[in-house]
Amino acid sequence: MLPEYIVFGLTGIGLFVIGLRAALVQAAALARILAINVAGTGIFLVFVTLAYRGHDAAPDPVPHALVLTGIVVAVSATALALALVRRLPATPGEDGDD
Amino acid sequence: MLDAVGLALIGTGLVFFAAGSIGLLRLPDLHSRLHALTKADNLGLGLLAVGVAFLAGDLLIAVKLLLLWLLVLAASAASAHLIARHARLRGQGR
Amino acid sequence: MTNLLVWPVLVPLLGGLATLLAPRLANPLGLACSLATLGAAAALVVVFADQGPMILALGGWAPGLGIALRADGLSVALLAMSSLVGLAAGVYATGYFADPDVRGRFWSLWLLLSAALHALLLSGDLFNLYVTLELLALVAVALTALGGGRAALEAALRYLTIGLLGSLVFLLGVTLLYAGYGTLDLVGLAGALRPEPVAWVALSLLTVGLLIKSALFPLHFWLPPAHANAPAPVSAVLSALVVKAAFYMVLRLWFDVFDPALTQAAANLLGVLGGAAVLWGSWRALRAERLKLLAAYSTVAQLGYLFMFLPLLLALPPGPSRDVAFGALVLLALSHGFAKSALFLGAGVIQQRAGHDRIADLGGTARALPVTTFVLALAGVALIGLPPSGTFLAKWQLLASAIETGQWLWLPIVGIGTLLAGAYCFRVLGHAFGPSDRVGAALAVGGEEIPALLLAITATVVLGLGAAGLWEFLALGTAFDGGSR
Amino acid sequence: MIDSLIDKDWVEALWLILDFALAVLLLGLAAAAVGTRDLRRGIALFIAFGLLVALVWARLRAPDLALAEAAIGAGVSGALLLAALRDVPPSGLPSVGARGLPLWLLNLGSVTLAVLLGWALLLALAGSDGIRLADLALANLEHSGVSNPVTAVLLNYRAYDTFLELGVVLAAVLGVLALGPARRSVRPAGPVLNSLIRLLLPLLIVTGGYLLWIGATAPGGAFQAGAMLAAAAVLLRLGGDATAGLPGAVGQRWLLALGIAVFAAVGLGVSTGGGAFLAYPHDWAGVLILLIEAAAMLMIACALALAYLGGRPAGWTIGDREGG
Repeated sequence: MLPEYIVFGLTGIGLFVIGLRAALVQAAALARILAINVAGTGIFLVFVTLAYRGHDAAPDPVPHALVLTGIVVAVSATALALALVRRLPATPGEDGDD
Repeated sequence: MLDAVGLALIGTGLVFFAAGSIGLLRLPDLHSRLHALTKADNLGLGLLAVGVAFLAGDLLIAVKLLLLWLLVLAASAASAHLIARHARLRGQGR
Repeated sequence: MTNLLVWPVLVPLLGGLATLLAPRLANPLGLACSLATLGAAAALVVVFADQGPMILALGGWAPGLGIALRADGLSVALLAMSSLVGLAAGVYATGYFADPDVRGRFWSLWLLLSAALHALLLSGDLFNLYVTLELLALVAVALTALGGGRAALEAALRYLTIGLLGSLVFLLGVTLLYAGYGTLDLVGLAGALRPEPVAWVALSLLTVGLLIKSALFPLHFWLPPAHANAPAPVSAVLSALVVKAAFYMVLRLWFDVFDPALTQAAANLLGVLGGAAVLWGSWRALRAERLKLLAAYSTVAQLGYLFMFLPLLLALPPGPSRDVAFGALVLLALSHGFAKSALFLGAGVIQQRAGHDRIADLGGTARALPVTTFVLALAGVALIGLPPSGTFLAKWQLLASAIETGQWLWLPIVGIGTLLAGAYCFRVLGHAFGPSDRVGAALAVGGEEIPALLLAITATVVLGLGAAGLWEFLALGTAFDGGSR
Repeated sequence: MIDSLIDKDWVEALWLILDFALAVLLLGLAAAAVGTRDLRRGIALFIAFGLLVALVWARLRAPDLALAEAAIGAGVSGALLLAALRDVPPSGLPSVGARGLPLWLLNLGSVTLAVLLGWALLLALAGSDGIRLADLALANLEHSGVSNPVTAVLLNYRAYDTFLELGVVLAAVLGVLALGPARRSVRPAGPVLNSLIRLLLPLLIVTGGYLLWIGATAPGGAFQAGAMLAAAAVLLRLGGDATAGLPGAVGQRWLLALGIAVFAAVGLGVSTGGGAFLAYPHDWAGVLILLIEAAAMLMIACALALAYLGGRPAGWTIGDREGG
């Protein structure tokens, strides 16, 4: 019998799929970046659900640390992507070959 | 006994939060929305903080909660002001 | 002595910091650090040849709780290639960027890229692999964008978003494995893995994530614009090393971790996609109008060959015949790495001298830039797979294994792919040897042509003639078997 | 304490209701945030989503993550997103090009994928013994030099991950800086914002220092602390300081290099006696971890502030006069 808090794990899967689908559908780069962040959060939620071991047991610290790393990696990637998005409209195109 | 008082305060605070949220959704223009949101939420949060302080039954925690409430008050007042100012400069009173 | 394993990561990483702090000295500092990285890699090769596989338990914690670095023949061979190509392209880059500012930025990122590649090749931990994968992706994107210009920025943004999706899919696979088997150490995982749905779903996620990163057809669409619009030395390393890093991970995970859960059908699927990549990539390379775009599509095709090895390796019984095929696969990866970086550097020389890289307007190049034209020809020899290149031996072994296992489908694909490769290489050379009214004869050898020449010679002659040594090198054992804890 | 008032079964039921409400809210907010065509609304919803996620982390007994999510996931990401939206007119948003898949196929695929992944997750949990690394990590805590288990994993057991993660941060910020100069124009803030900034700035800095210090024993650490300092920088930028309170370009270069340099120096220093890279001697582990975290905090704060500026501040170009 699986514990009830597994609902968070399944929610994580749901978030991942919602984000993935939106990343494929959305055309605007900024919307895609949002979607990718949502998908990533879904994975983190699965990880943290794995770490949870009930109200009175100490949780598994390893997934917590992995997710913390994941959050920092995600914000770094987001920062680079957003900088590209901010820079693109002001960048002139080339002489038009290819 | 203290617990019951605490729970009652939290319940009252939640009513204010609900009122603020309904106001945000239903009121017609930006200024009245801001008004509903900040006023009701600040009061709601205050009641909530007092309620939690009763439940915790610890003076140190109560002081921390008070400080938190004051911080949120300052931040929400300032951001409400900024939003309203921005709206007025842009000329939209929607 | 085991701390030797961190040096190929630490040296370029600290070098990147040094160039960040002293941007005026970027060129000498960068070259010194590339050289030192090569030294670290060479030390690793020597020690590996002497003592066999190496393991370093970082922080002194047993693998599982801690992270282990592991080196076997495959990772050491790729590491050696990476540091050689990195040094050659770095030497070329010293003259490529005229603006000292851009040069400083380039070198910091360049050395970080080297550190990321080496960290990936040496990592023995699944989550750590994810971190290295992201590090590699972000550095590669930043380097792509260094080209300036709208096309480069757009390609970089697409590269980044696609790459992020790939690494997220990979990370979900990691999550499932931790849920099911409770460890992230590759060796521990290999010991715990059972052939069951959890393992299959996780393997599918990991593989799909990596296929996006290694640009296997039909997930290759982001590669040509990124590789064609990046600065030439960057393109060289993206094509030669970065996509191959993702392929290395496929290889590592499939054969060292998931071996009990593999199915021939899955391998066949990847093989078929590889075959399609060979045909489609070669065809698009033949139709490309720009030399760098041709090189980029050629990378799509060449990666296809690597994936065609997977069904063969799985069908061959473990033992000498599988080892021979595996060696051929590594030889192909190395040869392509050297040849493709040579081709991109050659294209860079042409682009800088002529101001463009349009294939139809290459006339007169053979007179003006004889050495670079020779580089294009040599790289072509290795890309087509003519003797004495390493590619020739590798393709020969591919065919032999296909016949041995009765997988006849690969024979015509290799044949057609080779013909198409011949066509696109000779098309370039045909234009290069063509007449021109514009180019004056300048028969001097430019210093910037030398790195490409050395890379091309390595691909065509050194690897071909030294191939036997590679097989012996790979046979020295693996640090990824269950017994080495 | 509440348990004294309410029946045990009721408490269980309340938890369950709360959990389901959180799950539904999460999914709804996520769908709304990524589904809207109005990006401003999408970003606002995304920030709300981030705060809700922080609440879920708290519910799942991951307070370190709750802090990090609120500060970084919702806070810094939200600030970056809003800055991007401000710089880019919605019509000029670059589009990466959508695939031409029919929508019904995509929806069918999404549902199938969700079912497949959910099934695999349930199988994985049902089939595993549930032991994983928790017991091992907690059992070795006394040898790690810190008593917060998450910090022990981050800076001792798996310190190499964190080391490379600082590399990721560096790579991202170098990429941002390579793209071009930062926007110089700043709008002066009004009196209300200025007084709020004057109030919050010292608070943020003190909180950052506190989070860094407390990370050894309680939730907190370099990343949360760095995000606090970065928030202070963002506030300063909003208040009209073009360089967001950062030191000059040379100082910025040093700050960016600091995190990795100190980490590597400690890792190598402890290995000189024949130990492995990053194997801290037991008596020194706590101090060394704090040292690494302090350097990492400064680096992360500087990197996030530069990312918010979105380009090179004055002085980064060789030959540029510093400052200005």
